[in-house]
Amino acid sequence: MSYQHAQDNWFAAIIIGFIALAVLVNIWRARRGKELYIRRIPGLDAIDEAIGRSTELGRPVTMIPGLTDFGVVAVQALTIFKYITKQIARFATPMRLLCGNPTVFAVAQEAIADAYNEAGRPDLYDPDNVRFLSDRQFAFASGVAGLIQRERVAANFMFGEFFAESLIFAETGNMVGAIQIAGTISFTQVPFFVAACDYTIIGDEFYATSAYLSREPVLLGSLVGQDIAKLLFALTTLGGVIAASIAGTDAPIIKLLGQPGGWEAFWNSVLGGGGQ
Amino acid sequence: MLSVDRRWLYLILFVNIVIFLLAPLRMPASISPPVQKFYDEIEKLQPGDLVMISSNWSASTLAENQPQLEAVITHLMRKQARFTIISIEAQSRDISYRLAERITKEKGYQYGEQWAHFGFVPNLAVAIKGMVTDLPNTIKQDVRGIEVTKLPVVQGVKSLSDYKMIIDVTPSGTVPVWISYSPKNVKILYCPTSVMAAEAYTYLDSGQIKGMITGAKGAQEYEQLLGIKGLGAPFANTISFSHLLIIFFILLGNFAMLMNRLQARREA
Amino acid sequence: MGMITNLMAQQTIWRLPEESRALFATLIVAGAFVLILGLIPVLQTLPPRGRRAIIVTVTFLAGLFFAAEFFLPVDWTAIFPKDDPKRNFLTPAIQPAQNVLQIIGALALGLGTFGLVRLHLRNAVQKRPQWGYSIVLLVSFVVMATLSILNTLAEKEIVERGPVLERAFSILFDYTLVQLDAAMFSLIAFYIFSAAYRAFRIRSVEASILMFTAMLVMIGVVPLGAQISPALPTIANWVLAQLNAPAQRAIEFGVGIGGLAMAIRLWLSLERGVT
Amino acid sequence: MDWLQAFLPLNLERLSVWIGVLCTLAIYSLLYRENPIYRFFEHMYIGLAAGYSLGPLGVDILYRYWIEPIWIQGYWAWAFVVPYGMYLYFIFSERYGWISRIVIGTLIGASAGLFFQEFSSRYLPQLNSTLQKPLWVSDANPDLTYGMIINNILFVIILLSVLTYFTFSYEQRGPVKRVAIWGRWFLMIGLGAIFGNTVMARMALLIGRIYYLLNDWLMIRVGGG
Repeated sequence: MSYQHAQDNWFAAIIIGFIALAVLVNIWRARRGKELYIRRIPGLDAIDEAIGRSTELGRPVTMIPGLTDFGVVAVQALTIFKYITKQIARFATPMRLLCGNPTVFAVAQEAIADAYNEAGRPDLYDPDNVRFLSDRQFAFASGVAGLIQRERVAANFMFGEFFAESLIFAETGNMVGAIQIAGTISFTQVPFFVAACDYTIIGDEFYATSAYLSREPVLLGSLVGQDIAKLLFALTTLGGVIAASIAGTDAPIIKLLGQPGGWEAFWNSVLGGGGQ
Repeated sequence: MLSVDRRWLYLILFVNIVIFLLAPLRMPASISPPVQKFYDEIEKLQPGDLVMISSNWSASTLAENQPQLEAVITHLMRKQARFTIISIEAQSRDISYRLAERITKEKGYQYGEQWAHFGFVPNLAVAIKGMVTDLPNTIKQDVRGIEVTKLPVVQGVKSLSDYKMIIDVTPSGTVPVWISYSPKNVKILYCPTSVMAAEAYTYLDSGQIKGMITGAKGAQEYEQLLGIKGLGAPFANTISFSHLLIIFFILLGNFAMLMNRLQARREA
Repeated sequence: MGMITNLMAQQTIWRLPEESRALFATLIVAGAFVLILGLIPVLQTLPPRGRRAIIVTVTFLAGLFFAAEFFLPVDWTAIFPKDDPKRNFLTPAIQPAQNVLQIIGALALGLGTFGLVRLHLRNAVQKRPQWGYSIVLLVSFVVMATLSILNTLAEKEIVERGPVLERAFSILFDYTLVQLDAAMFSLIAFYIFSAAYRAFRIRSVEASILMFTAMLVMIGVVPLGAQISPALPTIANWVLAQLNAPAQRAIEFGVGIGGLAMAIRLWLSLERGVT
Repeated sequence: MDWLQAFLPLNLERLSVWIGVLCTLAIYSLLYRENPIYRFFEHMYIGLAAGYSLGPLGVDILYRYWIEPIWIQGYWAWAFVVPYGMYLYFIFSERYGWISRIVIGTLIGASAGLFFQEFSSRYLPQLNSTLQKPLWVSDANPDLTYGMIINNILFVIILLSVLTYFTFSYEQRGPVKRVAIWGRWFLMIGLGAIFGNTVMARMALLIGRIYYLLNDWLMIRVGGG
């Protein structure tokens, strides 16, 4: 049950094309100056409060982009951290960005240097504050836990993809009384963040975060497109279950909607086996 | 009670586990259908039938996989079946080899004659494909450095399809690999950890897996079927009681919170 | 794949001659270094806009390759009957492209390790507070790196695996590193207890729902639950399969769509993110 | 004192147990508080892990994908990959730093391009399996029971309400808001279930460790047997 190519079921290309269109059209509209709305995400309003407390106490802020390989998720995490770092730079609050993947580390160096530049404080950038600890899951966890306790961090931001180590970070942060905001796409780790952090950003709120923080038209427009895509998924689900109730779960139309190989099955049934 | 130092909680949990590990307490378990199926499949084996055990766990998941492996080997020896073990990395090789050596010695099972350990293969999919076409050349030598062709236990065995059964004892996603690449005539039995079990029910339904022992709980049931005293029962009991402890403390915390609230209301 | 490698093997232009191949290879690699690194002064003359254009183009092309390979039709047998209907003309290049990414990953590991070692070297040299621990880190790094690299080379039969190497590697890896992994992993059991104790309170509707489901499942999945009532495991499994699964799937959908939108923005350099 | 003789680390096997126990106890000491012993082991741990990675993830990859193809098989075109990747190393330079972004751009572009396949493989089969949930009994699906129907209806309701909660670009009001709140409650059920289910696996880990301490180190038989 996996796709090697779009041809395994052209439905994949159609739905991706549709989502891409929805996203791009709305980005275009937003760029042309259409006012766009974004609903409140409470956890994100707390970021400033957390930074403020760190500044007051003079204790560092930690940022952890998870243990993921470099990819879309890691880039989004770093985009969020870049925004936070820009805020931090204004108050000269100390920060530590702790990486568990060397490629993420390399990109993080660039992003953080950029953030200080854009905030007009390149003097505050210290490459040693962006650290690669280990790509070994629990060696990384032990390093983070040790650092959080030793430096008694006042704010801890965790954004990205997390695995079992999530609770080690969150509980250690809780122990030293840090304000903790976590955002993850890993559903299985959300309950632990909910239990141990002050605020948790769940699921694709993670992808909405940068739009929420920066209010950049491109990102807000993209969000509208994403909502349209979700509507499409919801309608497909509704239409699909009704079709499955009438025609049976093995009906070709059901196979067409997402199953690899479903395209041919569908056209064969429609064209009586004459289709390609 | 509300602001109890968490270190007390840690100590209580630790002591709780030590006590229930040492206590000679054996609660009866109800046998679940996948475990019964597992047992029945092994019961069908004839003396001398050949079984491949894939053992891929190491220190972390000891509490779930060790009782499984012990119970399975005990049962195989009781049926006088021959078996070979294979791993995908060095630690699980060492741990399974040591364990099998200990259990077989107790029952007088001969290494090389009735069982052997093939060491570890770095790439499971490639290794299975190789074993299907030419087993001796894929494995080459066993864990003791003896050439496979000189091992009486697999004398004349050319391919994995000469085996009767594959038993996968694992904390990771190796079973789909065995299902995809092993010969269709060889039955697959599965011993996953509790987290991995949920994903395996589809294979069980479709018959791609003939039976399943889930975590320490499943091992406890299996030990009961075999009528032996293994580690499954104490481990499963200890898990039960640590869950009970956590629930007790959650209730306690809520009780304390309600008491505080009542008091605050009275004072107001 | 076999056909492609055969084809590549025939095209001698892509392969160095067998005779004194090592010498040619060394020369070519040296040349490549000179060429690629020599490009830097040229690149440096570019104005900021030109630099940005290069980055945007490279990003787009890298994305285009993988996207095109996925979207282009694979079945060309109508036009070229001898073609393999499971791949298009870009498919054979996927594995090499993945290897390139792997190589860059390995180089990034070098960069990360360099950063780590540099930080602790500075700590040690400047005798910053706690510099003793930095020495511990550096010593264990150097010893383990040596053993690990030797071990890797021994696997490739480039160096001999002596008993000393085997013993030392096994002590540091199997007896120490793996044990540390297991210890750190099991720490979560303590943390899960304290987190549950602290967080599971009847404070709000949401917190109460969270608490009750967690307790129900906790008791339902252990043997004790079945002893209390045979219905408990059934209910726990029903909650996991029927109530948890759709919520999880809805989140997955959102995450997938969010990721897709992000991928499109990154590919087309539409957002000023990290680059 | 046979027991003591067997207990002490007098041979390699016992020594290995003692090292393992020492590591375990040092890590557990973090539960009390951060302390010099933990700190020592933490730094050793990171050093060992960093050193270890260089073998399989550094040398092995470079050898397999770069050295072997060029020097042994003679595919000279690979020669350019490492110098190009080395652009990454300019990251710490203020003047040439931007050069590293070319490589980063390659990586970002590649991960974006790869996402199309990931999206299709990971999410579309899930979408499809959601559709195979008929909402009423009919001749088309003869094997269906009423229990399954109820489960299916629940499944669709939960899925749609949680999906509603995760929309951002408009103000959630009236019935939509109510559905979204329900969605959040369903979400909490899912999260609670995952929490409860994970506890077992984590307890098993700890039990494994304590068994190691009792059985392998102190040589006490577990289970009273």
